[in-house]
Amino acid sequence: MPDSQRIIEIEVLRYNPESDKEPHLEVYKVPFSDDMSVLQGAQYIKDHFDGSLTFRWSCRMAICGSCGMMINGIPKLSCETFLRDYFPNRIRIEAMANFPIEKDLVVDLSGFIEKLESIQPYIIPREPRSLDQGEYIQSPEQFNAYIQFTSCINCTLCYAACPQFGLNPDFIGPAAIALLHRYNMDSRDGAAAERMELVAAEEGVFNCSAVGYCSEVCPKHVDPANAVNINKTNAAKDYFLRFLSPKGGSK
Amino acid sequence: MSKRRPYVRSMDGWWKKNPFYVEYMIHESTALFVAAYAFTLLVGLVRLGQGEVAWNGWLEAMKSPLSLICHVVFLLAIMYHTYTWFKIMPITLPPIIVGGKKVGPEVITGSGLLAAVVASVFMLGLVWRIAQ
Amino acid sequence: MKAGLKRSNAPIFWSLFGAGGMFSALFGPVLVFITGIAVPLSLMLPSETMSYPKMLAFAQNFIGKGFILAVISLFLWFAAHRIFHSLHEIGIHAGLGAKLICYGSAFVATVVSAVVLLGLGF
Amino acid sequence: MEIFKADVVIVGGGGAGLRAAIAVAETDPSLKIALVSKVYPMRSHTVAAEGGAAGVKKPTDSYEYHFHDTVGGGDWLCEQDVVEYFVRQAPIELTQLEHWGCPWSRTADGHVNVRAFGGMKIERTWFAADKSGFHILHTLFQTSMKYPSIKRFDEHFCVDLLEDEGRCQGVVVIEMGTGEFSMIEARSVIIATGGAGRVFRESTLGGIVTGDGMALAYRHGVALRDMEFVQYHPTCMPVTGLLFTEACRGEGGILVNKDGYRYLQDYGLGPVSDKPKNKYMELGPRDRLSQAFYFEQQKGRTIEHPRLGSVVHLDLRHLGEAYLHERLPLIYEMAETFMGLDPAKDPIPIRPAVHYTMGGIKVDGNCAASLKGLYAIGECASVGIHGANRLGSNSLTELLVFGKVAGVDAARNAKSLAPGKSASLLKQAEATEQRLMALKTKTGGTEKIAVIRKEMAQSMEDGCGIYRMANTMQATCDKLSELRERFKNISIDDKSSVWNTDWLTAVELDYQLDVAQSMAHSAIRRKESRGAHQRLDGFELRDDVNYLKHSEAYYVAGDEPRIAYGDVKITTSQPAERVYGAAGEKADQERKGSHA
Ligand SMILES: Cc1cc2nc3c(=O)[nH]c(=O)nc-3n(C[C@H](O)[C@H](O)[C@H](O)COP(=O)(O)OP(=O)(O)OC[C@H]3O[C@@H](n4cnc5c(N)ncnc54)[C@H](O)[C@@H]3O)c2cc1C
Ligand code: SF4
Ligand code: F3S
Ligand code: FES
Repeated sequence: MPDSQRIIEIEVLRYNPESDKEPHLEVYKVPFSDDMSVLQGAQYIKDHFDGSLTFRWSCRMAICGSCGMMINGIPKLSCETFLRDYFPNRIRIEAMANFPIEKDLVVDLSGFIEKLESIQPYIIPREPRSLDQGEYIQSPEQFNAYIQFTSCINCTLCYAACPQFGLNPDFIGPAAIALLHRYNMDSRDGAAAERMELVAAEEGVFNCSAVGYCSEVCPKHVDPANAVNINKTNAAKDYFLRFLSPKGGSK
Repeated sequence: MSKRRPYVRSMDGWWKKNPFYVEYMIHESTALFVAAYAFTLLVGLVRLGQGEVAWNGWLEAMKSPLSLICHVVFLLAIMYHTYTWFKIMPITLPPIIVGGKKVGPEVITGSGLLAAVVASVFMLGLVWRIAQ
Repeated sequence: MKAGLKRSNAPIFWSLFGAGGMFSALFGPVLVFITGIAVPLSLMLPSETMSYPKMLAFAQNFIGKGFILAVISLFLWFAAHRIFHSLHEIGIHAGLGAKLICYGSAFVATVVSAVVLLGLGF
Repeated sequence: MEIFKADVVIVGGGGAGLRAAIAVAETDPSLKIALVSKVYPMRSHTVAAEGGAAGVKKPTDSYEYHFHDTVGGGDWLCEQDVVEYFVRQAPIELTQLEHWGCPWSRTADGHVNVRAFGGMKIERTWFAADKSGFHILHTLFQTSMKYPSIKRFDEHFCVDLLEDEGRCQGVVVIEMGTGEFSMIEARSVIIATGGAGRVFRESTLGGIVTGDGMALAYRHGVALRDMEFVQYHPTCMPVTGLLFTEACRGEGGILVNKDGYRYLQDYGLGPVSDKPKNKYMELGPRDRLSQAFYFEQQKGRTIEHPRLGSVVHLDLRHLGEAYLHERLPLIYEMAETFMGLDPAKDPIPIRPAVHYTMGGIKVDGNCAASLKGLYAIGECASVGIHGANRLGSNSLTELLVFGKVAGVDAARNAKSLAPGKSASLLKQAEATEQRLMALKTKTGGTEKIAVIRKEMAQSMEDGCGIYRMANTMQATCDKLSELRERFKNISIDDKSSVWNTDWLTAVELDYQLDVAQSMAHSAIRRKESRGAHQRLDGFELRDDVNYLKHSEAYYVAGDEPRIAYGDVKITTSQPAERVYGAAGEKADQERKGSHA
């Protein structure tokens, strides 16, 4: 049977804030070919069945981080998840868990963005350097200390995976802490102590109970769980140091 | 006036929704058994403080079938705790670099489990020697 | 950075949790085996392994005291922390009450153990 | 309608927009900056760039080399004074990015490393593994958070420019989350909305690359320059258009047709050698490789695939699995996940796809457009460095260099002017709101967005593809006029306010049709072959006498665009023949000989 005649059932969690009291499921029958992603499935529905179906997407190549959704209950990037892997079963897509649903598959990310802003995600130079002095020198060891934590695409799948974030939306959460850790570990940066205030705060790392699912679903192998948990140790050290040295760790 | 009405989904029963969470809850619940065992020891300690008769009573109670069954359950649960404790260990440690390469998670978990085995054998040996 | 951040006191509990978790992971199984299975059944170990004189001597020794206290107390601090969190996770927000019961019992157990161990003399 | 008052408003949160925002903030912290983007800035398509950014780095390299590579690569349609400035600023800007934390790949001694790139004589492409654009964008986005004067309007869709007293004074935006309109007043407006490649069918571009900003400026009377020059990247995934980076060929990948023959040797790129050699065969420039594909297809020597269409093979098998995993990990993964094949065992079916729009909003060397107070930067702009064909890795650097230029000048401009008359601006904004609300609420439309979009894309590919002919271009022009008519009868399913992407897609389509028209009409007027514009109907050669000129498309309401021509600024490099492979080497030697 030629590919194009295969039809998969896609069940979508729909929610229109202007007409629905709560989300409900709708099923669409979508013809698909082997190279069709779940995202393309959603696009097919939008183009052919219902133009009001709403979701975010752009790059289609797993790098812009916009197309995350729950696919059969698991947080995934829909552009790199393929319909062929679910056929002949029905596939269910829903908005990312743990976030408020704005409409259909679109969730409210404003909280996440505020968290990103709160961690001071930029180099606060240890030693200022002028442009004529050229680049900072970083040895391979210094480079390797932070590079893994730079690959986060802000897809927030880790937040959809983290029950502690679901239970406490104030938790800074895996990706933002991974980014914070990225800057702390960068030899060019000297502001780890400033960022400690946030790490050690009630919104900080101690919300994490090491569920570890965040790292499991991360499409870019950032291992945010590692960043969070390393910082528990750092925060504990800082906490006890306060009693030992007159100046203490941070405030 | 904005027509936004973000819908917040309930977290009720979240731990049932994904095998990963179910496993998490199971390994978290091993703490109950650790606590139960620690209380058993606490009772023993109190009995020890009350003198020889009381202590022998406790030793006797430890021989009851109920106690034995409980301890088999404790053993299994706490062994699972040991396994999962070291399984999670890699995410809690800063990267360990050996010979310019990052040590893999399996190696860390493996070393932890190995340490537990060594500790157990050491402890058994020690007690065995003391008992002789 | 956000204003009005409150420093979390979690490090105290978390450190006790971590120590207890590690301790119970390393020694938990073998201790259960010795005290709950091997000795009662005289399996591998003679039943007088835990006879009154032996245990008394152990509990009167500095190292022995320390070990007993560590096992009971750290195991319980570890368990208390996890159980408290699990209660929160399954949606039982008993709040202060749950906190008191969990950490309170670990605290009481620690005190009781310490008192008994002190009472046993050196 | 809500009104925000800013000093500078920037539309677009990609590499160009963010760099400009930082430049304004650093020039004068008291200026209020509004940064508008229809996606969160880190989703902008800059994120997808793989290869790297060009800037002289090695002691053996020089600004002159970079200049000549760029001007020659652009088939002499570059503004040479602008290119001169560009090559000098490039290393400074790339170093600045390093200071901001960009994790450029490094050499063992800790310095920034550079790699070779197509059409570049010497290694000068700064790269961050194979995710250069990603790292540049995230570094800029995160650094921008340092400046309190930058107020972001994330997920706000810009729908119009406001013009009063002959100068641009703000924009109208829709907050996507609520569907509500607001007006942002500013004395300088910078457009940084990226390319327009999505008017074609197969492209390497994200869904957001719809040419909005080009259409906005165009409708306000600003010329779109050199729009006929659209770059095809030769090695893309069929149907999706996803890119297999040039590095595949750099590492030794070869292109073969259905007979397993390395066909590039038939197109002036030979002779075949075992090892990859710069400017030979697979390492020839993008336009030439894409053109060779076209001829293979004409000759029936491509592989006909039932679903993928005509393809050739990118063969990496001889490199071996271990090497591929080491050097091209992303490509390996992409072939596996997206195509279900193993590049160590199977050749990869590929074909050219649209990749870059060389042309754009016409601006001068300060990035200022003809409408006072309006600036344009990045892929949506034509500042004049790419000419008729962009060299890979020049555009990421362009974002930085000209992002800064525009930011500094926009700040100066804002300070020099008094605020405009809000009332008159508001009236315009309200008119725009009414027009767009009418589009949404109107009933009885029968034309589907997806259908018009598909027909537009197909027709652009047919008429303005790799090779062009008068009759097919004419057909495309006619088709676009027809679609413009049909667009009036569009139907929008979604009538709601919150997150109405159905409606916004229609607005984008409206922009796309404008941009497509500017491309097709500029193309049909250019009766020569130059860079990415290649004709097969008697105009196969470059014609410097008549067409060493920039095309300029002007918007004519309700009609086809008017095309005019502007001069090309030539300083030191006189037009010469563009040759590669053995012929290129010979020409190089001759040039050296004549200089010696
Ligand atoms: C796959 C790929 C690989 C590439 N590799 C390289 C490379 O290796 N080297 C190189 O030099 N170049 C490369 N390029 C080209 C280069 O990446 C782009 O030219 C460049 O990133 C464009 O940046 P920009 O800031 O102009 O636009 P973009 O990054 O596309 O940003 C456009 C911004 O405008 C906003 N916007 C658009 N319309 C509206 C609207 N109506 N309202 C509000 N906001 C709007 C968007 O939200 C977005 O923030 C590559 C391109 C692609 C596609
Ligand atoms: S850490 Fe991973 S899962 Fe989380 S946002 Fe970043 S890329 Fe996504
Ligand atoms: S899932 Fe959540 S609880 Fe911690 S390890 Fe990851 S942040
Ligand atoms: S569409 Fe960009 S990550 Fe999926």
